[in-house]
Amino acid sequence: MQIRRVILPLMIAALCGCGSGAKGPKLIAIITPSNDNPFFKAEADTAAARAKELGYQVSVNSHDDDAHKQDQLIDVAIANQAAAIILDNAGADASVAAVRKAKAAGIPSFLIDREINANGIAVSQIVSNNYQGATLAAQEFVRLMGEKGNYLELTGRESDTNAAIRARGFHDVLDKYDGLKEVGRQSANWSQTEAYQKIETMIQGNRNIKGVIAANDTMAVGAEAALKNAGLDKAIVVGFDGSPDAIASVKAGGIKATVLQPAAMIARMAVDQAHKYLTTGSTGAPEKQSIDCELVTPANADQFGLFGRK
Amino acid sequence: MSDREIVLQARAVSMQYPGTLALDRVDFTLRRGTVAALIGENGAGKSTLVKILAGIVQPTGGALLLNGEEVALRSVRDADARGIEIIHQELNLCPNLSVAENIFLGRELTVGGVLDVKRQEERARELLARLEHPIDPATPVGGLPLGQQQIVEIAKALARDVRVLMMDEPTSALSAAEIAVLFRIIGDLKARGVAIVYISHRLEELLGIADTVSVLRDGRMVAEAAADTVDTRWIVERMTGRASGAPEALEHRAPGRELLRVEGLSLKSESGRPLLSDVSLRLRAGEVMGIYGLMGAGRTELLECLMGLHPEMAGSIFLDSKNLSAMGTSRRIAHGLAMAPEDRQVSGLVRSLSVLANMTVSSLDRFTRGGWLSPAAEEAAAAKAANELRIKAPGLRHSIESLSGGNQQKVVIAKCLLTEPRVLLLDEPTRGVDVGAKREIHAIVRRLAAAGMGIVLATSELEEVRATADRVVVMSRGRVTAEFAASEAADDALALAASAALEERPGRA
Amino acid sequence: MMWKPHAMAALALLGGYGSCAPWTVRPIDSGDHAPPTAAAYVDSIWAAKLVPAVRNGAVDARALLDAMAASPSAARTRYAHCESGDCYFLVKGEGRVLSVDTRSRVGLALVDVAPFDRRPDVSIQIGPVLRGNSLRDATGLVRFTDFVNQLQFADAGNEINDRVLKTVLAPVNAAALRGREIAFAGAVAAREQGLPPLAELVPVELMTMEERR
Amino acid sequence: MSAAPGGVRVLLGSYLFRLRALIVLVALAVAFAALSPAFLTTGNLTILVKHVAINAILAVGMTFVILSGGIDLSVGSVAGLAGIVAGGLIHSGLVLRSFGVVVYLHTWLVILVALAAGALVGGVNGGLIAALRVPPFIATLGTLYIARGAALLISGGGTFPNLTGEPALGNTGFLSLGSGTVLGLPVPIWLMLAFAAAGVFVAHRTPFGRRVYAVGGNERAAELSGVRVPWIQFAVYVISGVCAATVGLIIAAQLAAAHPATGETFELNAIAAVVLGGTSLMGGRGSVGGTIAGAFVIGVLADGLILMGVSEFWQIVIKGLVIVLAVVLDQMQQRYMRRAAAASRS
Repeated sequence: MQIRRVILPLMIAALCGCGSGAKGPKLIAIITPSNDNPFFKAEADTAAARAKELGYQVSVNSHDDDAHKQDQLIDVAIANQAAAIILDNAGADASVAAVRKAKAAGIPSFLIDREINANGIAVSQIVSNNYQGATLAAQEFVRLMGEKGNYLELTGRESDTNAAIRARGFHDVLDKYDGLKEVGRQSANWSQTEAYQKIETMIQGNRNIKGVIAANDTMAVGAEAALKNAGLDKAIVVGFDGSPDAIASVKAGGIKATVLQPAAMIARMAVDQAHKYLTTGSTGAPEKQSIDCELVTPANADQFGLFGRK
Repeated sequence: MSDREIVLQARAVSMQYPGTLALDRVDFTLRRGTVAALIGENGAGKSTLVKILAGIVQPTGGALLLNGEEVALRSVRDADARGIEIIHQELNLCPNLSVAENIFLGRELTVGGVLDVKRQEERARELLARLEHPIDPATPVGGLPLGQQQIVEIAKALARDVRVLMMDEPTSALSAAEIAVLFRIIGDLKARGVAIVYISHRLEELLGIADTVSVLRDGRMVAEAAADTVDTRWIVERMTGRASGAPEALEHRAPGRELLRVEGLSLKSESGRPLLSDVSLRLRAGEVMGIYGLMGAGRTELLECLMGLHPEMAGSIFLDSKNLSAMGTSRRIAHGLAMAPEDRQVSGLVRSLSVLANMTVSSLDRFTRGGWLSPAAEEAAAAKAANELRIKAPGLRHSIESLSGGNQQKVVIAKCLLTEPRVLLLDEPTRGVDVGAKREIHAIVRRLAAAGMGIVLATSELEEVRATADRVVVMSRGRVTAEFAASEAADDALALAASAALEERPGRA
Repeated sequence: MMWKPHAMAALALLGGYGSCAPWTVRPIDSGDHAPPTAAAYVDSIWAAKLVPAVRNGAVDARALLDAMAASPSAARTRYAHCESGDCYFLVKGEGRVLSVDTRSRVGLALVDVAPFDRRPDVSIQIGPVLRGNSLRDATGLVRFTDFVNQLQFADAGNEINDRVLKTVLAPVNAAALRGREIAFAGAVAAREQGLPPLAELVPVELMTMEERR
Repeated sequence: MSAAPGGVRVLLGSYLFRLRALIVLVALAVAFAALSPAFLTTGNLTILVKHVAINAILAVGMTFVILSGGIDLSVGSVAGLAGIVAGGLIHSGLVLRSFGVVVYLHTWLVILVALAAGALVGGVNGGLIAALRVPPFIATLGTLYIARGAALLISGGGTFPNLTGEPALGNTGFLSLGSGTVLGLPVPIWLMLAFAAAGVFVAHRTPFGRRVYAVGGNERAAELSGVRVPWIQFAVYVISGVCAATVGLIIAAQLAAAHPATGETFELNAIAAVVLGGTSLMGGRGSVGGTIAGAFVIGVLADGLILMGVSEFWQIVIKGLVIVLAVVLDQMQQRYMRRAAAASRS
């Protein structure tokens, strides 16, 4: 009985309400994985600021790496008649359908940071080259380790594409050095606390650890703290992302290196390309664009700010 | 008596609930060192009045005077601070805490902010000794028998500096011996100037202890008198508003064929204590078998075994010579057994459901047509049952909680009857039920037996046995100690059999 | 696993039932939609396109070094190939190997290009580990946008580096290069990171002058 | 039997309380319609209902569990697992290595197997709770992890992409479960309507439904009344498992890909919808209709706030406030009903 009472008014409303969306400035919908992670926050903030600068209305939402929630956010963007979608997506395969849906609704998508496993659906895919970044981090790690010794690896959440890519990048480099021995490998789900605990546990079985390579800075910071508490001050920790606290740690001699993903630049590029596409009908760039990461070491750490060169 | 100083007084107190006037300008006076009995049928307003006096609810009209001064009791703590205590009908104890912890709950004895466990236990031991129940203060309350829990509840009230004590049916869970102790305590408290409000359905008991009697009916105070000037008949007439008739004489019929046979039933508690030992019974069609026994005699356990709630029991149960012993409860019901349990709230009713749903929950299959419930069939059957049992309800679709205790009990019986049982098991069917409803329930029992049903009625009230049973089986400590035809059962013989083997017991019940 | 004829026949029979059975049975790995491997891809471009592109597009090392000495940014503008922000030079030349550094598994040959001043001008990666994707990215032949994702793109780069190790560096006795004169061609990242100015070149061609003759 | 005048007021009062989710819903809808012109468009409303469908179907199953006095924390994981099972069967088939073959099931069989997986996890929940007396919170917390782990194991942490299927394998058509339409309405909405209707009828018009209420209201009384309590408990978790699996299938079909992390925190949304709909967490009291209204409140709130461009952090706070408010109302209702009942008894 109650269902009927719920559905009916909605139906009626649906029939009457054939009005169209807002008439004011065009809307750019920005969708990123989370708002409480500094990387994605910087990405969203930069994109939003740039879009406003160009005279757009902006909506910012996060999908929490949940492809289903992302799907719903894209639905809402469609309903809102957004002019363009800037998306850091929730999975290379799981996001294809959602981006295709936006395209079918006539809304161009500009992917940032992560790519999808399909070409020709999004207008731009400005991809942070995680693989290249991982090889860069691994090469620096190899150098710092002197090409030999025991090390531990912390990987990201198993279900995350980037976790797999970074692990691949690390190992494509590390496995070429016979002197380097991986004595432990665990997922710490991108989390600082989990990284701290996993490292604490892993070094129980093996105190002879010379270094830890972590698939993101949050875990690197956790690992660094665990090693320090265990008296392994000299251990080498290398991270990934170039987050502000990791850079601070690099400067202070904690983490030895990280690779910075130029999130800010990518976000800005995407908005600029969206604007160009909306005004001229073309971005003037190939769909897939790979943006390389940069190595941050104590020597150059001063040159970097919030996910980009100062 | 009336010259003693007034401690607590209610003046024209009214209580308006949404839609109902529960109390209508009631005056009530309580004097120092006296016991005032508060009497009335369920729903007459006794509980509401007591709750107002104890600060649990606030009246919507009138005033309360404590020692001549007008007071507003906003909460139980408020009342507690003024020496007003209440012992509820339903026990208010934490089963996970020890006896001593329960007694001092909310006003713990401390040394520098830390619990003084030792002193609490000493004080608790003193109090329990005074109550003639030397229970170890360190035992968890949950492990105690109901009667002893009641004693703990009383000790809890005494641990406070009590000036006014309200007791709502304090004896319903107690054995005769325990009641005697309680009455001595009440005498002791009186002598120390404590004023007591006493609510009970057991009228003889009341007259033995009360100084004054106040009768409520339909939210109004209809009579007040000194206890020594009245008798039970006077009280019943005031309560019900009609002249009481003599109890119906039982008509005795020739019993029919054997319906239920129980052989060698034994049951042990989880700790290995025997709860039932080798119980054998036979019940014939059209017969009411009273099972009489004190608290802990094993009456409830026996009925639960019959319903299949204790699969671990030993022995056999036959209904119409079909062996039920291995069946679960639902199959036993399907074979013609039904039970109205002792505690309506805990085991008899689903409080969140309507009157109707409570009545039909045992017999839903009867009202199912092609997989769907038929509301019409359900309602017709329930209405018929309600009519037959004269259940007073605002509506079948209303919450079961809107019914009085007696009517709730009738709903439980109706639920059993809708399964069309051949044998009906009733455990204390009139506990906490007012006199009028009690009589009606007794009449229903007789009527059902007359229609050929076999009935087992377990009770701790002699009067109930007298009013209903064709045959009396007396139990004590899990054994059948005697069996009488109702006409042959003398009160003293029953009482003796019920307390048989009591003395063998280590400690107390 | 070998498929015996009768097993195939049984499968075919099952397939026949397929029309009424609610399932379809296929032998494992019958997937003909497997993506082309990186090896096959590199096979298709290595000799035919990539090596010629490097050779033909390469600037003479001496000319580039001089241009860089004059103005690094002008040299970049003139000679570099840039792909989404990263720039590479395609370089060829001749020189003398000053030293061979194999302390790291990324072995380097330090080369002095004529006129000889005994200072290294170019460092060439000689393995056994190669670093970076200079060769993949420098020509503009291998474009990210042609790949489904960065892993496949990376695979192409790794395969190209493997090809360098196998076809270019394996025939060369790297340890014995010291003091020899060599000819080289390859790709190097256009970054200003210390000496030598052209660091960590990945070669498509590396041979001693004797071999050349 | 005629109702006393007090009774009428009691009934009216309790109806107002019971319909509170609906009242809140209407208020929200009016507010959003006034604040955002895009809200009352056909497109937006269709999308909104489609979003609600996911949570509503989960919540229907959850309602039965909660009515029976339990809780099911595993639904989100079950949704993820069912999606992965279906995705794996369509994308990679059932690999029988020892026979050297891959078996591709037809679409309807894939759906059945995925639903069976949901029923299986529900059955494990029910078995633990009914037979082994594990508290529901603990039992389903355990299966929450187990089902999620199983999904990750099956998929190796990856995604099964491109679930279009191949005509030659007979496994096409799966996607229409998520993105197809019938008579202009998306399939998920039809599924929600079907589950809601079935839920309402089962809860109110079958002996089973009545017994669920009885078990949740007073397990002991239900047992003494001949209700097979363990079977009822078992059944409600199986129902919840099947509902969750259905949701997993819909999501996989919508995304055309199955991801093992699908459904994280879904259980909380479902519980919130049930509670908002006026079902007591103590069991025995509530309705499926109320739950649907509750799911709509959450959905309207979520989409409406996004549409209005409210900051995400505020969205979270507001959602929390609404849930707390719902429970406060629930407590008020209980107190009101008790008082009203006491009154009509006096």
